[in-house]
Amino acid sequence: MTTTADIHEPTFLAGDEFSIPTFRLLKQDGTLHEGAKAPDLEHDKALAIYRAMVATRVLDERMLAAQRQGRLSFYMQCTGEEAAVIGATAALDDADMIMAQYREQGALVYRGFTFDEFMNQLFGNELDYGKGRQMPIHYGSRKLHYMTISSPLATQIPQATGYAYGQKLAGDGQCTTVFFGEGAASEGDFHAALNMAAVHEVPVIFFCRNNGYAISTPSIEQFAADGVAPRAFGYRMHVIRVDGNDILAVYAATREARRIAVEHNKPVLIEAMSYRLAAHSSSDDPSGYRSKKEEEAWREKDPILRMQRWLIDLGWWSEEEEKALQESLRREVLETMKRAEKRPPPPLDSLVTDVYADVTPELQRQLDALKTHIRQYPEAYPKGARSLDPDVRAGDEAAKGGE
Amino acid sequence: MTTTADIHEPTFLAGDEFSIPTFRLLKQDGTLHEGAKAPDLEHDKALAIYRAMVATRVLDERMLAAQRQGRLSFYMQCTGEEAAVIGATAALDDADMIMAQYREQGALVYRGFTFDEFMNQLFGNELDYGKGRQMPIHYGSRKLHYMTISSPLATQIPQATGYAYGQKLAGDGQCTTVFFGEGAASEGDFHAALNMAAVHEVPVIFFCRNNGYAISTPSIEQFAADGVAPRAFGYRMHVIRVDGNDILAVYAATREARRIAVEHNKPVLIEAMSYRLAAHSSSDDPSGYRSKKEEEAWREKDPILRMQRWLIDLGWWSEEEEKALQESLRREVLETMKRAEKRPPPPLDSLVTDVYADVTPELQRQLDALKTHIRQYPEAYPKGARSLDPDVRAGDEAAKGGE
Amino acid sequence: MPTMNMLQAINNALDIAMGEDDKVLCFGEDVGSFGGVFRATSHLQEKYGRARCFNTPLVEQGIIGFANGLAAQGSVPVAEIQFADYIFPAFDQIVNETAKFRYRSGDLFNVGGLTIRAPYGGGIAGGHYHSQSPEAYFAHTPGLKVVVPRDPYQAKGLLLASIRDPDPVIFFEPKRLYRAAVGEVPEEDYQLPIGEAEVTKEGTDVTLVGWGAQLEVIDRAVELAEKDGISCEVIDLRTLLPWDQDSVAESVFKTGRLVVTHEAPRTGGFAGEIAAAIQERCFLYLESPIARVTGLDTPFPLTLEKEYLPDHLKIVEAIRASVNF
Amino acid sequence: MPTMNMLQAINNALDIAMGEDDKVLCFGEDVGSFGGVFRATSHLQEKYGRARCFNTPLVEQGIIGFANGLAAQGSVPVAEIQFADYIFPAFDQIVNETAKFRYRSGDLFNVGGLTIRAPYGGGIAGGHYHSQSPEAYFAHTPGLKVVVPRDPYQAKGLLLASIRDPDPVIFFEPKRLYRAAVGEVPEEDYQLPIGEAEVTKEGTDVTLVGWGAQLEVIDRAVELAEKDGISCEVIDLRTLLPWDQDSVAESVFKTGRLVVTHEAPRTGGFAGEIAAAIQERCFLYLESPIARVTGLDTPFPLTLEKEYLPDHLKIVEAIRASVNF
Ligand SMILES: Cc1ncc(C[n+]2csc(CCOP(=O)(O)OP(=O)(O)O)c2C)c(N)n1
Ligand SMILES: Cc1ncc(C[n+]2csc(CCOP(=O)(O)OP(=O)(O)O)c2C)c(N)n1
Ligand SMILES: [Mg+2]
Ligand SMILES: [Mg+2]
Repeated sequence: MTTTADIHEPTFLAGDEFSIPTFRLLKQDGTLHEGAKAPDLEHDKALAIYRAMVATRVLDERMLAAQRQGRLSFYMQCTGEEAAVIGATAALDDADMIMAQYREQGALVYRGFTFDEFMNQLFGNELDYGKGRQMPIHYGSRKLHYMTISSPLATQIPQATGYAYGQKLAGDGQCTTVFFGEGAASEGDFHAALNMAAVHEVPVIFFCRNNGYAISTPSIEQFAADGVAPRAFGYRMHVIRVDGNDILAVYAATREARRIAVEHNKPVLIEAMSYRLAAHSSSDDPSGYRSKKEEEAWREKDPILRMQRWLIDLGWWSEEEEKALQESLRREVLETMKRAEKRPPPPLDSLVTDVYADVTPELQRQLDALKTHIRQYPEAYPKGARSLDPDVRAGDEAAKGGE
Repeated sequence: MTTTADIHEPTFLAGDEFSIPTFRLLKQDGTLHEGAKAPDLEHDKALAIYRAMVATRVLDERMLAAQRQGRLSFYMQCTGEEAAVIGATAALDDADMIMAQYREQGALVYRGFTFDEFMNQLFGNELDYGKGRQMPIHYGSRKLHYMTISSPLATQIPQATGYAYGQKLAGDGQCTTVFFGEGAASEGDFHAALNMAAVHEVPVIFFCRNNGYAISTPSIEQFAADGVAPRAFGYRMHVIRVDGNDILAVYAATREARRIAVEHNKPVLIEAMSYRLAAHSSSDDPSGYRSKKEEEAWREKDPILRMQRWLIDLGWWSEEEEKALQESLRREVLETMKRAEKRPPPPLDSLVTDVYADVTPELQRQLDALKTHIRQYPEAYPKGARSLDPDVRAGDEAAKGGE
Repeated sequence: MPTMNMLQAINNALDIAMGEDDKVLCFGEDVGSFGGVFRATSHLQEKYGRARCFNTPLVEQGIIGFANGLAAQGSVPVAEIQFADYIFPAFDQIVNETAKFRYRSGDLFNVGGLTIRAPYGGGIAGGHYHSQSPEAYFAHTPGLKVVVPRDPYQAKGLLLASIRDPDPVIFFEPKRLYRAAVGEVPEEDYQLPIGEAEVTKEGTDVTLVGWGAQLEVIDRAVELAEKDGISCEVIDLRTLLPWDQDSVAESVFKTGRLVVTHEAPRTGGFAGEIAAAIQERCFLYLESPIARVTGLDTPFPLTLEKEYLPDHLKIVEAIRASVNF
Repeated sequence: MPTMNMLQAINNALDIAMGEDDKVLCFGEDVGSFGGVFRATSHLQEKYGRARCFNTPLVEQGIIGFANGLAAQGSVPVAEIQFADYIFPAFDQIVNETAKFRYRSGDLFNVGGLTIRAPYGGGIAGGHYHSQSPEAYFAHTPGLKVVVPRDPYQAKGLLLASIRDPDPVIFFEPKRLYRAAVGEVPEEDYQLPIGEAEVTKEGTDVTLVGWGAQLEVIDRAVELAEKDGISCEVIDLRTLLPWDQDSVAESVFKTGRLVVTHEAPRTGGFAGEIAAAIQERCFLYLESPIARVTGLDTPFPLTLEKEYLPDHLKIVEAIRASVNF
């Protein structure tokens, strides 16, 4: 405890005494703020980031359209927050663990998750790593160090603290970055995670995407404070607030946060100020709770356009390249979607595997009874029945081999 | 959001930039700090506070001794924290709700809970308001606006936010004060409670007793920050840190906190710095985790002695009065204890009442079956059997009438 | 009589309760001006003001902690948990606090005014975090009441009764019926009894017991079974805690056979309790083992949801097996 | 063979596990230098350092969240919850996360290394917040394993098996046996099987099933029953999820009678599951209703604890009723 000063008047503080500034480098026109210095970001990396941002945007647009056409049951867009998510990811080591909330597909795109991999999850087909068990957008990749998404909010935050503690013990120089919304930060798990990370000196980056809303709830009804950042003081944790639409600032802040985390085994909180340009999800219609005018004002701050202007100014990018990229991405999305849609569902056995490392006797009994039942009514359970039909199975195997 | 300033360097803050001072008025020798002004505290009220502090101390000493003699199964002392608890209570309106953790019996003493009432709970006899269902020290009093204690930590904190919200709607000018330890403040419920109180502008005082330990865990392993107070900044809540062994400072701070809460419908956090002079509970032996030297250093800061000196200096108290008070309190404790010990346990029916407003059919069946069983083996269930015996019941009634 | 879907019936019940008693409050995530993600609280903020119908921060343990305190103070909170799958952060507040509040204080304090509403159950392609049926956890918790309506009429009458019940109630709303179930619902105030099952169809050969959306599934199964000449008695439990043992036992005395169904996993599900209690009370009357038609002992799946669910075909097979035992 | 009480056996198991595998960590409230409020983790910090055995802040949801993350990373956390009564703030992390981690990721990630230890059960004058038996909540949660030892020998062998089991295990320690149960425990490393019940006594007239501290109570009841000439078979379930149906069914095929006992409230307790499953499998063999001897459907009381508990007298009466049905 560093309590030294005494006072003899009952003076109350509320922390408004100082406000937390926002770190910004890039202006919307693509030039730097006065006095700002761009971080070291070489040509190839800058373009990899930019391409990932555009690819995420295109994927989101196409998949929302697919959802609207009834081809997909559900979708969630990263739209508006690509710089926050991808800028942060690019500042990490590729082997660092990422634990995301659900709106961070950009991180996967940046790390090389293919459109095929996305589509397999979105359509829950037999190639989905998650075996068709979770709703669309619950991606995961072991090889890309991206923890499978879980719908309950904030549960991943203390898990990140634990994961990073394990990394510290392993001494492999890796850290964990956990993404979450300003809404999720209200959960008790947030408090637990940050406090434990500070006490146990854990190399974890808490990356809060403050996009102004938790579904319909504006952040003004989420907390009375100036955002999430001041909470760091309660844990004695390093904190920075950053313009989440500013790719350079996000990248620079996260790189420095990672340095603090890994070199000093200290957790860091980053609050990225941004805006969810799209609906909360394909089930949501934001016109019920916010104005078009507000949305428009934020659309003017588009993070992709901002980076594009910077790249064009540098001579690293052109209108033609943009057009070509967009077209090829759109085509690729449509092609992979068609492939994935046609793939059969996971086999019936996947209903009971992975509950435990081995199927228990009771689960085996339940599966056997289910198979008997489905054999009796195959038309009623087309998905389950197909994997009981040896001809279909053989056909599937052949089809797989052919690709 | 009040984020206005921009920065162009990735500068991290951690809140150490400013530390939270401690509000103190009274020195250990009973004189005021230089520049300090005692709050208005008229003679009678000062003595009521002092008497409650001494009564709490005496009750605790005697009941711990009784526990050691095997007369009581369990006990917890307030020792060392009497000024924090009673100073705060005295600054409230008597009709304000108090939700305590478990170490705040001083608040009850101050409000007039009698030794008989304490003893009935401690011995879980038929007069215990809680009907002998909870462990010793789980007091409650509806007439004194003191919520019945619950063992799970921190659950009362969001409940206090809710209770106070109800008071605000009722518009009766009352508020709620919730006590909790610095350990309990690590629970998720703490975060929920403070955030909701700030957002919904609730007249609640969060009173944290930072006594340095949560059982064996020192506060340095509880949080990395400078105590609990800086967390208020994360919610934009008024906060003050106060010397918890300084009755005048606690009183003045809480009075002002109550004013802010009730006049402005704003929650306030108070962190009272103190020390748990006794063991955590009668089941605990602190020699396993802290030094006698540390304990001694805090014993020198005894809050009762400090107030006593102040009163004596004022001419409001004397050694003789002290002696007489101590003696009469000890006698009273012993007498009431003897009475309570002898009282019979609550009746068998109390096993199933109050689970619901009315006993359900299934509970009635279970009770009936139990009665049949106990009639078969009365010696095996002396407590249950006695209330099935009509003679005993009649005797009890007569005995009650005689008091 | 007007026609309402289940959401409208619930909204109507909340409106009546708030209109009649100033102490009734509705809150939860997105419950305020937006009216909840399913719109069960639509227009209540407009009508009764922000103080009585409002958004909370996103923290279920806080919502229920806050609601417990409010109820203890004498208010009548109706707290919404956005999906039953997200009730677990509040489990401590419910199981250790709500359920024990009155008992532990010897009735000095109680939270009887509290009602917790939560959409629950599967059939909407929601995967394991938008489909769970956690009723058995709460039905093992003395001090709580657990209520599940099967249609709009029941929803309104049971919700009004729950809000006014002197004990805390967890009110699970079968979300796949929210818009799918439509029926006549009186405009006026009415209550249906808590703790009483309802025999929705009389029969002689076998008793079927279920709650919520399973009643519809049972009805489809019964239609098939009756074509085979099997006479089915159907019981909607409506309240799971305290449950109406007498009604079920009486029916089984008559039919000698019992099939219980729920979506939750089999092991430890509430059908086990019913089977255990009924085999004890009706032992000499039972002509075949009590059958359970339930979800599998797995998390709730997505792609193979149809295969997982205890549908009418599985139920009719259980009926046949029971009758042909 | 050395003699140990249950705490010593548990401490010894943790010591062996940590000594053998660097990835094993022990943590929880007061678990560090103090060794836990019951001293189950005594000397582990001294021996293995603060990085592997440590105090956590006072936040159960954080402890299990942290443990889930650690286990996903490949460590082998043994997290202590100070009392099972305080496991509920972590319920969401356990039920929605621990239990579903492997399934939801298609086995990309798992938290199989996790073991959660918690003292549980009554008989220590602990009232309703130091006496609960919450096993049924977890036994209704696919993905978890739930293990309860009955004596020091079992505690050591089952805990070592739990720590090394590829699935997450909730390990409930009957705290009233911590010092009361003393027995021979081998010094060396050994494991007892998870998922297998043990017939601790053979008999022919009636089967008794229990777990944890109830085994001792059952033994006392059996002594009385055998004086009446009733031959009892006793089964310690040991693992509640997945539970060993075959062993219980086999016994009931032989005896035709079953009495199940636990301290938890009756309604929704795990005895219900056992009764439901066994009446289904052994229907034609049952000579009397399956009986449950359990706690009452109330919060755990204090002064009248003796009256509440399913003691040997209540069990022997149930045995007699079963045999004389
Ligand atoms: C524990 C829990 N409670 C509620 C929900 C339902 N829910 C899903 S997303 C969401 C809003 C999240 O807002 P925020 O954290 O700000 O993230 P954003 O959607 O803005 O990216 C809610 C309430 C949930 N998934 N989990
Ligand atoms: C939810 C919960 N977890 C754990 C416990 C066990 N426990 C009782 S008191 C205590 C320490 C509390 O410390 P603190 O809040 O600082 O209060 P103090 O005892 O110092 O007054 C613990 C861990 C509990 N009662 N409830
Ligand atoms: Mg948001
Ligand atoms: Mg403390």
